[in-house]
Amino acid sequence: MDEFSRLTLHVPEPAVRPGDQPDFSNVRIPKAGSVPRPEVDVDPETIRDLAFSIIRVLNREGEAVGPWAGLLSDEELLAGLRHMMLLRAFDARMLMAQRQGKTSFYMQHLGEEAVSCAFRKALRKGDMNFPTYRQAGLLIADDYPMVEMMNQIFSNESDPCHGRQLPVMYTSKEHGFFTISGNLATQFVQAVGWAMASAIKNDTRVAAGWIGDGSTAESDFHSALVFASTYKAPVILNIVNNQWAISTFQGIARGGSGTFAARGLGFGIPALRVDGNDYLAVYAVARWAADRARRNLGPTLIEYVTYRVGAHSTSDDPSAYRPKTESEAWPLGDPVLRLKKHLIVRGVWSEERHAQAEAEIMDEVIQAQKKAEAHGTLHAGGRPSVRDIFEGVYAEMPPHIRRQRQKAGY
Amino acid sequence: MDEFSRLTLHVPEPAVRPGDQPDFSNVRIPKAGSVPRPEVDVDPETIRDLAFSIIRVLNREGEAVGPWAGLLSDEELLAGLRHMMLLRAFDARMLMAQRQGKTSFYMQHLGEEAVSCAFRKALRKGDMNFPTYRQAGLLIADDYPMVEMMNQIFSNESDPCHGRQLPVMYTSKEHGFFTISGNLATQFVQAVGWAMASAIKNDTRVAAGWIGDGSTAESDFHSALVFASTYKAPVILNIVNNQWAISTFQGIARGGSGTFAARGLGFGIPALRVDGNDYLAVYAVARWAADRARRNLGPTLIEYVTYRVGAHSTSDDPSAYRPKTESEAWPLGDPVLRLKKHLIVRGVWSEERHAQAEAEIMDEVIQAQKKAEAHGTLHAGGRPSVRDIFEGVYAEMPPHIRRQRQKAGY
Amino acid sequence: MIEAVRSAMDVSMGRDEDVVVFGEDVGYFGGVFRCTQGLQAKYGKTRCFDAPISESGIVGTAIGMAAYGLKPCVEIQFADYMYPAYDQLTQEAARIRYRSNGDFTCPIVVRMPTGGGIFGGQTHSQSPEALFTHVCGLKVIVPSNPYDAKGLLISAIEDPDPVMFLEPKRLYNGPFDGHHERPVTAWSKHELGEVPEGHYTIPIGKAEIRRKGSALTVIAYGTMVHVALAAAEETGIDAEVIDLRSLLPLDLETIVQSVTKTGRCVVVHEATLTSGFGAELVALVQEHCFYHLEAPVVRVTGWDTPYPHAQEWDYFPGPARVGRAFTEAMEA
Amino acid sequence: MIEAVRSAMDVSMGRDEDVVVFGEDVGYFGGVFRCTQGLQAKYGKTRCFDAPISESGIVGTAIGMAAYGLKPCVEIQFADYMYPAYDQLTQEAARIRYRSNGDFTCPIVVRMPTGGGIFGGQTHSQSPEALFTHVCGLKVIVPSNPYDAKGLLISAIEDPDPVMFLEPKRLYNGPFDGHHERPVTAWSKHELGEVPEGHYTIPIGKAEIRRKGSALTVIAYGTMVHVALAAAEETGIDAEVIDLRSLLPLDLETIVQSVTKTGRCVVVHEATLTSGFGAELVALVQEHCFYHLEAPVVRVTGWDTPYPHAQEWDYFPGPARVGRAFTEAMEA
Ligand SMILES: Cc1ncc(C[n+]2csc(CCOP(=O)(O)OP(=O)(O)O)c2C)c(N)n1
Ligand SMILES: Cc1ncc(C[n+]2csc(CCOP(=O)(O)OP(=O)(O)O)c2C)c(N)n1
Ligand SMILES: [Mg+2]
Ligand SMILES: [Mg+2]
Repeated sequence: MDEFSRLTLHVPEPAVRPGDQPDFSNVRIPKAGSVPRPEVDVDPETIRDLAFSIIRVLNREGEAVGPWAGLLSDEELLAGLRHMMLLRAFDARMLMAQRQGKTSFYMQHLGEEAVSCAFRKALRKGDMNFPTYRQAGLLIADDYPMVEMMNQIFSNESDPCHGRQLPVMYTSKEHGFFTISGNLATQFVQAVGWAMASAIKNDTRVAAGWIGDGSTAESDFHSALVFASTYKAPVILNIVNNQWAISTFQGIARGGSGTFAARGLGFGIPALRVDGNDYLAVYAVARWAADRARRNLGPTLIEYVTYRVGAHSTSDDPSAYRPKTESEAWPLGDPVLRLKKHLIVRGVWSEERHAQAEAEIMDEVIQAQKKAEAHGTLHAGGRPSVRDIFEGVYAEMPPHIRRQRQKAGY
Repeated sequence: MDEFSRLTLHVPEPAVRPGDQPDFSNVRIPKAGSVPRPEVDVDPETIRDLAFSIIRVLNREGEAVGPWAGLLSDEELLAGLRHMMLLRAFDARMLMAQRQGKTSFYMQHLGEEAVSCAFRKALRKGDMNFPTYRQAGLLIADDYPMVEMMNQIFSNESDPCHGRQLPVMYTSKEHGFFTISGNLATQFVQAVGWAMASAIKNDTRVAAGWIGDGSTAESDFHSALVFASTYKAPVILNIVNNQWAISTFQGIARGGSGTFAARGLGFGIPALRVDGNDYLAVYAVARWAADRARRNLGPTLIEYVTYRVGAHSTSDDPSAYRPKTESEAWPLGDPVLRLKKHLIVRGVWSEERHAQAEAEIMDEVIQAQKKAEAHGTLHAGGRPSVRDIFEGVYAEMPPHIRRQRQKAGY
Repeated sequence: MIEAVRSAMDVSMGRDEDVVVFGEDVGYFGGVFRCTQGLQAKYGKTRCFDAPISESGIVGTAIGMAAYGLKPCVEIQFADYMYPAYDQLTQEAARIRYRSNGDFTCPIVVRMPTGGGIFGGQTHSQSPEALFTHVCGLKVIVPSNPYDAKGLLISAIEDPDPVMFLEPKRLYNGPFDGHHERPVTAWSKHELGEVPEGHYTIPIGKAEIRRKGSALTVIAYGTMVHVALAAAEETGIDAEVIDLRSLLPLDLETIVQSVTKTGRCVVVHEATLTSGFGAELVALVQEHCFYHLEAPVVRVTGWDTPYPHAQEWDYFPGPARVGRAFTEAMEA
Repeated sequence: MIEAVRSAMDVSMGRDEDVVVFGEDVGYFGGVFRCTQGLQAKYGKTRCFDAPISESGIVGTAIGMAAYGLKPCVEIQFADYMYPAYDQLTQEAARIRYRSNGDFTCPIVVRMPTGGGIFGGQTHSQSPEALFTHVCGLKVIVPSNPYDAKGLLISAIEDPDPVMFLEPKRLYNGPFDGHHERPVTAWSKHELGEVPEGHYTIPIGKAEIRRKGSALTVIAYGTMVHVALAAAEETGIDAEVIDLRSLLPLDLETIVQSVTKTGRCVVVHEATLTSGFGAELVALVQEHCFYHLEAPVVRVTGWDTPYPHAQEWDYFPGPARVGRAFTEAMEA
């Protein structure tokens, strides 16, 4: 009698699993240079397509092409390459340090270096990022001292956070880097609040929020879009889509929508997708969004299409849930190699200089590490004091915490 | 030196405030019958326009026109009219009862009767609604006894909730009406869970979630869309846009997006806007969505464009924040009058029969009220027992609650 | 008390351009309890405005504003609706100073009407203070009268750390002692109902003794202060009534001094019993006054059930129940 | 203990088709702690699946499923991440039976790894149990060993009401007594490490005495049970150690019997002190055993600060600190 058949639950699955052949043939990659560059005061409704495409500048030949190209000088690009190489070397050393027991935990950026390194250059001094744990490039590209980062990672006596925070949870107001939270997504809406404050005070500074593909499912992602849309806050809302959230492929968070950028469409917020492994494209799109924000035109949502080449963290082993060679099949390539090629094509770089730079950079990181280790590592050498447990819960220590500190013998 | 001028915060404001002339000339109202009716298995990406239009069936002349017309028989329409009139009479009496101190609080539906009354008819027995406090039409149109509703409102000895719930917070599993929460939006994602369960069990029943325009800003709205989109849950997600959230006009929740329906676009969920004061249009769109759900095609988002004619609740006085005559200027008219006119045009109804029906219905409501009042009202007559405070916190009363009950003397 | 709260914000906004006020319905309309009435007209809509119905968004953006350097004072329409913001409050606001070692701070105030007595049922009557007192990094205030409300709210706004400011809504219109059957009295007749116009502060962390007594110490806050005073009159028991005002940090000294003197103690609150703030008070009293206690400390609280609508007055710990607890403590 | 938890879900899913399991990374991968490993392969991906990173969505959909008639058992990846779901847990799950007078119910289980000791810092170490025990309508369980974990989890899944199931993550791989400097011992060497294969239950609301003693009563749960046992051995104080297992409802009888006998009591937990569950325990002990108490009840807990990363072992209430509390209680 019932004309309807039985319901079934749809549970999205990645195309491949360990043992399968990696396959990204379903990922549509537009040609570099093919996506138009609208004016920053464009009506968002007229550029909905940008949420379903990918803005790219560097083509296969290593040339910068199309309307989003041409914003950065050779010096700036060489500096960008250096930042990405520094971040990669830094990651390599810190991963090793973690394995050696010098700290408890580490999270690397392998394959995603262009996103935060290029983005930082689109901002100005005084602007504020609300990052997640995978944007250390924001600090590196702003010349924040590596030694300080390592002090934090080692939770040593010179750790700016006095041992209180998990490794990589940096903070630097001076460098426009909000204190990282271990709780996902919370910072996305805080970025909107910071931007609203800047607008309330008739300032010229803008904010940037950061979130991972998986974390867009969290509630605070929605709050951020609601408030940004309503008050036209001068904020850049960045989604780093590195295809994975620990073991969970991006289809679980994305659901039936074509892309994460599409989430912006329901809010009248311009939404752009960009090749996250293309330093020039990241910079160009970030710059476009920063200009919009600074011209009081409101928020922009950007999805960076990239790939998490490494494990989620040192506590994770991705071979349990994805093919080991998946990263090699990733069609957008490696951000360092692509920029390197571009600079060689431009005639301002060479294999030799690259190899030499690599060695110098590694040396620089090692020197920094030596300095940091002189202040101690997690289980050896200088360490923050036990007193530090009790300090800083409030501006002034209330009596009950003082009693506890005394009970602890400090 | 700075090429950018100073930022300013944008705070949306309604077009008019008390003292101003009501003005809805900015509300685009498409002609009845002008919006096409896609197949239920349409690709959501191809019907994005439906999120920015308004599906309407009844034209100014009271005729049912266009592709969404023709689904209901005269008998069904007459029943629909009766349900709306019943709800309106019920509201009037209960408002009066509240003023007379027979209960503490009431929330009416004036102007929004078509939404819940017509929607209920698009569902089947066994389907489940997760309503807010402004969908009592779901019960009325399903012939839930008015006396029971009043018992709940009066918190009397026969109150199905035993006095525990605020007035109008009904519950009826049998009538597919989930227990109403005072906390906004929480039920929206629960509806998705219920629908997922139905799909997990290979059932044929579907769910409907309900939310107000203002409440779409809440986090649970996002969770609902994420889960519905990912698992293609057989659920209808209803947004009742009655233009106001207490004193806050819909522009604060909607922000820069053109419509609330547009929120669905970022999730790949078909999103439709419908004339919420047009019984036939509401039914047609609800039916389309219910068919989609039952054919395992997944969720649909519907925005009902309507107007809250009355105060938010008996605790509210809208003259403090909007022109008193705004409701009269509302361009979509009155749902009862529009359906009445249609039935007269069809020759199955008349002014006389309407007046007579009105009197009969009021009498019916008064009779029900007498019955309910015989069981007591909030401050007089039969009341739930003090014992009821302690029952039902858990299936079995744990020792500490028993001790407290004894302490209370029961 | 509404005027007192409004005046505190008015004074603070007038003195400090960094103070901003927002929340649901607080802009043009001035809040469902009218606590922000007139502030938008006076300070402009970028300093007092309506927010979308998103408590997490309200607190989340306030945190961002505080990181920028503003001092947001936001309203949650009812304490019962703070839960969507609980993550931002407890995991973010409360921890930003600590985790960044002071690089960033979070000077926000979150105002919320709390408590029952207005037939608001289970979603307009809650007293969630214990859910805040368990969270290090937050401060928690519950005023019991207009004078304190204003002075404490100004202190809260000026405080460098996040403050939860719970306003007992049953006290908005008068000093309610639990006798719901009697006509409402207005604040104008109460000595603490008078509120100076300008700027003044009351220190956070200091309790006040509302009634000196020698037989018994009563620890209360908010509405329950008035109920306790009524119970003292009605039982004729010479109770010393402490109005905590600030729950976190707590004025332990005043409590210990009093209980050391009286040897008996009753703790009163409207929130549910189990793991309520009363439990902490009892624990502290027995830790610090054990050898002076002549009887078990008695708790009188809301029952461990949601706040029922119809049976409101059987739920609310009114003067009769509080009085019985006094007797119990005296006779033990 | 991981295998025990997994086995409980396996047995329950095998016996009852209405039991479904989901959460972040719990499907194909089997959870970051591998507690659900193999369940998807065995029961199919509509009964065990990955969820989007949305704790409110996970709990919210679970509530809807429960209203339908299923028995969802969901995982929150760390207890520290339950806050976005706190509204759904406390205002919905806990109240659905009550507010609908049983028309709808909410038989869900929410599993979450809790506690510190793994250098997880302030966002992978929290013990939020008191935030649940203050909420009427919830049940709260903290097992201390694999045998109990399995029996209690099966009971929780079969329970008609919402149960918060906190799994001390430091116990996943062995009975940790706080001696972090010593090599890890495995459960295989512990008598309660052995877990029968099939179905069995342990009643919710019943404590267990882990060590009989006459000098002092120790009330503990989770990891702290093992720390308390170590402290008893090391101090040589003849402590009676109660493992609560269920915090809400609480086995008050066992507590009162023990304290009545010993006259001294120490309460131990890893959560922060102020308004922790220990406060409730102290309050109850002094209410029910006042005339038997020979000394103040002592609390040993985490400090009132976030859980620091580097100073983890100065924060964790280890056997030395717990032992000192024993001495304090004995010498008072
Ligand atoms: C509120 C909350 N829930 C869960 C977690 C556990 N967790 C940490 S990282 C992570 C995955 C995040 O994935 P994504 O957002 O894609 O960022 P990515 O790691 O890929 O950069 C999860 C689930 C958390 N930290 N916070
Ligand atoms: C979580 C939560 N926040 C705030 C409120 C207070 N409140 C009750 S109704 C309402 C307005 C809702 O507006 P809308 O969603 O448009 O529904 P409508 O009343 O117009 O039907 C508000 C703010 C609440 N009940 N729950
Ligand atoms: Mg990711
Ligand atoms: Mg509305």
